[in-house]
Amino acid sequence: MNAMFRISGAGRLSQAKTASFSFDDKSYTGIEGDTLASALLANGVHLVGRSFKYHRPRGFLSAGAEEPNALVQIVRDDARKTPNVRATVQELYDGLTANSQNRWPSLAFDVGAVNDLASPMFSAGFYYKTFMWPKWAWKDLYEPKIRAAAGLGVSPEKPDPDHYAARYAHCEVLVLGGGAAGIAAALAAAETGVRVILADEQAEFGGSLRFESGARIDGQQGYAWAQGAIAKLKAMDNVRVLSRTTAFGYYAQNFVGLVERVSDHLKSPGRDLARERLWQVRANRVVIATGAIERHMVFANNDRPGVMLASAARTYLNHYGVAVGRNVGVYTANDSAYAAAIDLKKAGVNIAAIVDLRDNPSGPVIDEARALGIEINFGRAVVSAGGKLRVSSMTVQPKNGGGGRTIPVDAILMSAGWTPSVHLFSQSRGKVAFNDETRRFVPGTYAQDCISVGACNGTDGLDATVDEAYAAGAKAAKEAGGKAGKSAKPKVDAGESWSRGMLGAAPGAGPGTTVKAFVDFQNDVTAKDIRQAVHEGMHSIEHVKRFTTNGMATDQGKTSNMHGLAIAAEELGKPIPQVGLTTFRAPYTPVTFGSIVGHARGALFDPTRRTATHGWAARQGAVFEDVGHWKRAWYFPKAGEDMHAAVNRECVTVRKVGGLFDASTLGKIEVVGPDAAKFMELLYTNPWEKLETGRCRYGIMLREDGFIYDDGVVGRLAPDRFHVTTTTGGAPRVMNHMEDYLQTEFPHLNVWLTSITEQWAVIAVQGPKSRDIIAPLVEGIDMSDEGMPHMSVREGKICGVPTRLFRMSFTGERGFEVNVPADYGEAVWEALWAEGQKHGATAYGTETMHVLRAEKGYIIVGQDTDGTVTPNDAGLDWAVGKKKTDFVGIRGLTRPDLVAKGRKQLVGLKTKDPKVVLEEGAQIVADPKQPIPMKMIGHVTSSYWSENCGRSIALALVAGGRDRMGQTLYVPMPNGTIEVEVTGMVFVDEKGERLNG
Amino acid sequence: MLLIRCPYCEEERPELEFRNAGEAHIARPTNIAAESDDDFEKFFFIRANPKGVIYERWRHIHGCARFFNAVRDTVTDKFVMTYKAGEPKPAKLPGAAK
Amino acid sequence: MAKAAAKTKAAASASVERRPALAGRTLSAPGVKVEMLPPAERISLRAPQASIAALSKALGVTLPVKPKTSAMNDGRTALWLGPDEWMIIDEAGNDPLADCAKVTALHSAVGISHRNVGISVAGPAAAVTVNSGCPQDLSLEAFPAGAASRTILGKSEIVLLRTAADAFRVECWRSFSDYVFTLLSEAASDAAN
Amino acid sequence: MKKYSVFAIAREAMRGHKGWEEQWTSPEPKKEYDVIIVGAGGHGLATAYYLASEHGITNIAVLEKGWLGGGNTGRNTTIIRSNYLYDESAGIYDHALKLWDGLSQELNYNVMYSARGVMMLAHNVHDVQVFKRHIHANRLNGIDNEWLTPEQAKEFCPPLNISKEARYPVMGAALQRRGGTARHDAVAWGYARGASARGVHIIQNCEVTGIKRAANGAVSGVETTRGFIGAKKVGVVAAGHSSVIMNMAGVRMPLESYPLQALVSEPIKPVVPCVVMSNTVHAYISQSDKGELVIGAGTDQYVSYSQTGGLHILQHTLDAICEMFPIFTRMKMLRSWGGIVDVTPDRSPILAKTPVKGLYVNCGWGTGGFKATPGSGNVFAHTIAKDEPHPINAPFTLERFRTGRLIDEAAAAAVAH
Repeated sequence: MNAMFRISGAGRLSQAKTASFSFDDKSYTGIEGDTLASALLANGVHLVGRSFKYHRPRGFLSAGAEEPNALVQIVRDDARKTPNVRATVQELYDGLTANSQNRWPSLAFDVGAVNDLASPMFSAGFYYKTFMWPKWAWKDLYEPKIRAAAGLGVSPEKPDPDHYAARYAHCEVLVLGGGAAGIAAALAAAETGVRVILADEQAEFGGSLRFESGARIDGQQGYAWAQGAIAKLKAMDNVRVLSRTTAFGYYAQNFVGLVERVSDHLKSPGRDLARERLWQVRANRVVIATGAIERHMVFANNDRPGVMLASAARTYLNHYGVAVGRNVGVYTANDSAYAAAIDLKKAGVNIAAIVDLRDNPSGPVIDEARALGIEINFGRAVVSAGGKLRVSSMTVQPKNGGGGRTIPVDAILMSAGWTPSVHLFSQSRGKVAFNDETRRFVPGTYAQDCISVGACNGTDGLDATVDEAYAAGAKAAKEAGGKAGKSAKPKVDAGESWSRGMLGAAPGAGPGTTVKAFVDFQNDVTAKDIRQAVHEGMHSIEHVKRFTTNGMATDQGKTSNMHGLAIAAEELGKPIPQVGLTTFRAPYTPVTFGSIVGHARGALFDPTRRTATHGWAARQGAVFEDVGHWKRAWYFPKAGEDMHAAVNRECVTVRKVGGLFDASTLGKIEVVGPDAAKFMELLYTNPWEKLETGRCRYGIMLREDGFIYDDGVVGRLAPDRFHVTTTTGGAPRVMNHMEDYLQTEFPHLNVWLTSITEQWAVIAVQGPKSRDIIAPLVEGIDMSDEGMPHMSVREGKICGVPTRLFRMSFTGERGFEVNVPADYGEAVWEALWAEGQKHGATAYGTETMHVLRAEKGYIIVGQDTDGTVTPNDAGLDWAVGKKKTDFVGIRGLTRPDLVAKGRKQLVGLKTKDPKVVLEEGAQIVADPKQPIPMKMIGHVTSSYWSENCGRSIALALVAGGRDRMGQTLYVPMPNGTIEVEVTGMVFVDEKGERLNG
Repeated sequence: MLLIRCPYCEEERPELEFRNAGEAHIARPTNIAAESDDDFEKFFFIRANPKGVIYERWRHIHGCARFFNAVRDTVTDKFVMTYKAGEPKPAKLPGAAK
Repeated sequence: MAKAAAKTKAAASASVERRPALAGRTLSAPGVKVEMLPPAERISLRAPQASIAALSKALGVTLPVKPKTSAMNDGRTALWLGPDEWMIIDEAGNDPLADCAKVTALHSAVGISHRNVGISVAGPAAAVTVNSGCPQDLSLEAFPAGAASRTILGKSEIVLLRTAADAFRVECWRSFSDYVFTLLSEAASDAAN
Repeated sequence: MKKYSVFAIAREAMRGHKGWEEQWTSPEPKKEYDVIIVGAGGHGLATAYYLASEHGITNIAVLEKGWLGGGNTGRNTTIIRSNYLYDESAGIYDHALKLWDGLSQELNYNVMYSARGVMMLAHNVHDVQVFKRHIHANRLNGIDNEWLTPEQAKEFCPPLNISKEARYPVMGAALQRRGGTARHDAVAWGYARGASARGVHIIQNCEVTGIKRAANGAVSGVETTRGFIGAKKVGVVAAGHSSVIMNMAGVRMPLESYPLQALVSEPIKPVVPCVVMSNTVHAYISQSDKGELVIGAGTDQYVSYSQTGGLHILQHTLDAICEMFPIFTRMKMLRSWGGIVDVTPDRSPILAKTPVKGLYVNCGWGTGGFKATPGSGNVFAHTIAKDEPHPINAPFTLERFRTGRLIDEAAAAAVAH
């Protein structure tokens, strides 16, 4: 079916390839290669959206990324709903489903449009001045209403089934923008042999050559030349050509973020294809060739559907073969709209009149328009557009006032001139400069190794653009190390050129008027809103912007910023540069979260680290907990057991028989070299020089400020070799801390550090039967108490593989930690498990480990300490070498507040009712009767039900705690106060006899 | 993402391989235990935090793992130079004469 | 000096089986294949300049001193990781730790055979696959065959060795292997596009 | 000052909104003031406002190198809460929260304080312990903060992913119902209007280039790009640039300044009804009244005054957002920007007298200054007016870095074990 407004013979799409689609549940037919916008226009549909504040009906302003109005929701399926898609960018595919947004019940009849009638109340910043009474009403009444009214599209409701890819790339020359300038620059750079990446946001390269019917290069029509040049570039090994790719962010040192839309234009993308691909490109040189964007005219009701940019109408005609109306008016302040009128006229569309603000312009396009018989009105203005859901007329007056007439039209094409796209240049921290003569901001001072060419540099005319771009491309390549290539500069045979125009409100919408002449369409900002902001003291453009929200919509002010600035400047009576230009921030156009995130979703959000025995534990039904990146077995419930029951059983079994625990996640560092002991002396509070080979010691590491940073058991394997363990979460930062001191403060020491966390799987075997479980599997180690006393380490074999066998205990029982090379970890565990089963041993997880160590008063750094605790606070003064003259933290420890009385000290707590288990984090007071706010003297750091003790136990940090032994303190809880007694920290086997039991 | 020249790897590498380690040329006193409270505060807490040229430490933690020093402009984030740990603070910066 | 501590030579008898992480995992995509490499012997070697000659001799491979390079001889590769740091990978079943144990010159040799795993990424799209998460320039000019570097892949540290124009060996810590392999697999599927 | 009300709007609507007066004046600087405030951000303007409204000091100049409210006030994600652990922190942030409630009426300017609740997610056992510690401490300090199960958390914020299959499943949450957001620009503008109406001079585009001291060492005024301006009391409230300004008086600070980025999405209909924060997954999010998802990122790792940051920081933030809210991958980032935050070693602010007589400093708020704006201005005004701290800000001294009496909220959140 041929759509009504498709002009046969016009455009470049093959009419044979049709695609059906629906908009607001109505079916239409378009052509492959259409955008949703061109397809709707071909069907005569202009009304596509509602504005943000006033819910005014809106159509298409543009044919590109600058579109403020035509935002729709694209629905692929239930989980693939995408809000706020610009219909002017979305490519059509067969079966596309789109819906309009921000309207109820329907686009043509939107109840919210009552806001438009009441719009005098909704002036700029009105919400700052009201909704304050009564006080409660803001939260419960006004804000919910405002929130519901705001917002455009609707968030997806299901997790996104599509995936997103990412890639880093490097090149010598990155060319941003694939119009005539970008292509010329890429050709020049590519010929030198350097790596070139050329990117453009459109599906087809050519930029404005898509609509400039008059351009001819190298003997071909401009667009055809562009396609030939792109084919040539694509064939070169050193060139990568990226279409549908938007450079959205320009970061430090020529690092540019680009998003390639890979499959949004496809009917059935298939599972393998990413939806979008992020390119993070590091370029030696960047050529910015981003062109310019046409501005609209600011006059009353300039937002009516059918009122659009002249270049957009030209694109729809010359590229898509679509006429935007049958009887079209033109309103302009420069030459470029004439070309649109001429093209449309030649295509058989009636041009009702051209209204030109200028008094007496002349030039070939004007002559041509006149020759085609088009009515031209100089020195006149369109002061209002008629119609509501579609423009129906334009009212024309002499620009200085006087009688007007109304001309029926079904579309108005407008052009106030062109704004160079300096966004990426500005993002690169370049400073723009205002050209007083052409009244536009152009690149001024550069901050990075980049160059702007063509329209974005304020260069007018195709010939000058190609010259400049080609030279810039060659220069950039040369600076980046390219060899001189053979020059094949494209020759421009004919081109179009226009410049100038106007900024700010057109006649009829100037100072003193109250008409709705839109500056920012999406956010409903009118010329009078901007003037009001200035009246209210907003003298900086940033204030004006924030107060009116001008330029803050999804189009980011691409068409509105300059008008807004000019109106503010006029009102302030200042030159434009003194009012300032708001800074351009990334992204250039909105980019999906998915494209930024790339692969880092789901399982790839963060690495999940698993130990060698993870599979075994999982098969046993273990429940896991997250500790840093690690998954650790938390407890091993048997059938019918909850966590409490499982932990009780595990705790009792370990003390009665024995248990196996996976301690592989603890950090491990091998410290090797003749100065290893000296280094250990400096990094830990303890003395190390005299520790014998084969013996272990519990070490404490401080930060320079004197607070506990980490702890762990250290074994001396040889005079020059220590096996250091750290906490699980602390492993990376402890390594960094040690390297920092070694490399920068103690570089004279001959010692090296190697992380061996993952070299060794560690199986803790604890309990009275631990030796009996291990011994049968061990070769070459004397396992007797004399041969291998508590806190010793031996090297030998277990199950036929090498082991570093530690005798140590974090349970207070006789205990061992079996280190074996990680790939053997699971098999050795299984062998130990088999032995353990003979005795009735259990596997236990981190929860039981926590309970057993708390029963012995062993601390966990990060739980019982929190970065504000000294060794003395933790009752660990014994581990600080009193004779040492230096270690990290020695000075911090003696600061006034760290030696003051009344510091919080770690103590034990017993609830008066042994069945009550305190909550970790609960606060402690001395006087439970005091009013709130209460004086808190400490908090519970660890608290458990101890099945072994038959009661609850707890550790706590309490002010002056060690002087309060036996005192009764109180833990006020929401449902009553709990009485506790301050005790020592050891609840089981105070004498430590079980270590050899 | 910055591009940082590692003086050990002798080339520029992406910032993701590096970790900043704070102000440079603050040496730990050799007899730190004897420092006054004021001097310890200066050593451990007080920082130049300049708007302009900063002397700072980096570690090429996911590269050669070495700590080194850098001179950078904190307004533009541009590096003036980098040099190995232990080398003295440069008396004159490249381009400073201009 | 610095005696070898962990001798990982296989036991003569009754040794339990070795279960390498992700053993046998492979993924083929157009233009690239990602697969787990068999276990290898590895050490982390640290030494000052003065010890390089003696260690090179003992190891049978000349320790490279130029950044981002490696040297290979007889199934044994020495990767420059830092100015005093090398990783030695032996794929021939010989024990570099034992070789270093004989050297009296100042050094530190620590066994890391089980700490690391090796993943092969090979095919015309190999570099693009690695570049999905590695921010380094992997062109043949910047990163030729034989180049080696510790770097980043997504959120994991890796050591990257280019074994041929279209092949890489990616080394990572054992517990990161699932993450690294999965990321490379996802990237491989996109790399030919 | 003409009162704002719906009636005033109706009146103005009849005459094209031409009768509104300037919200603040733009006077030329005088030669001398009783007090100079350096920095016209929220904290500085609030200080001036309370000096005028509570202490009767109106001969004040607030000097701003750019435009008022253009620093971190206009660049933050507007989260308000007071559920801090330590008494000192809870004291100042809850003082602020009490002032937030009623600030619109006090200023006759709708600052849109919206007590929609701030929910902080716990993802592991350690988080649970830390959050419970906060909840109990808050309760005994009279500050609301309650524990939610994962299901309750989802009920409070329906799009939240509480699947057990998530990389870091939600184990619960701490909710402060009085927490929420406010409209950042309105806070600066409301205080500016209130201060200006009381005679305070707000002087924009006036950069302080030096601090002058008299022979006795006391402050005598400031050099600016618009000439010397005398004052015997100078309060420095120049977040991001505190070190630079204080250096002018010879005072070296325990501060470092880092870039902090934030971003918003395109506007959508209401979907996130509250503020959600996660320290473990590391991101925070709310939705503005305009419909934009407002998302905070972390700081870059190096000192910088560039007001820009790296793309990888935004990547990590959005990773985290999409982990918590997998439905948001198709949402689009509309705008991203950077601010400069000055950070103290213990992550708590400094609001204090300084070793220089007549010089006062309010700085070091790090990433969390916005929420404290009214409280900070209120007690800082007291400190300047009385030349001694208010009991609420008395602990936030400069000396604490010498004595070791830190207020280390970050350390209290501790580290994984």
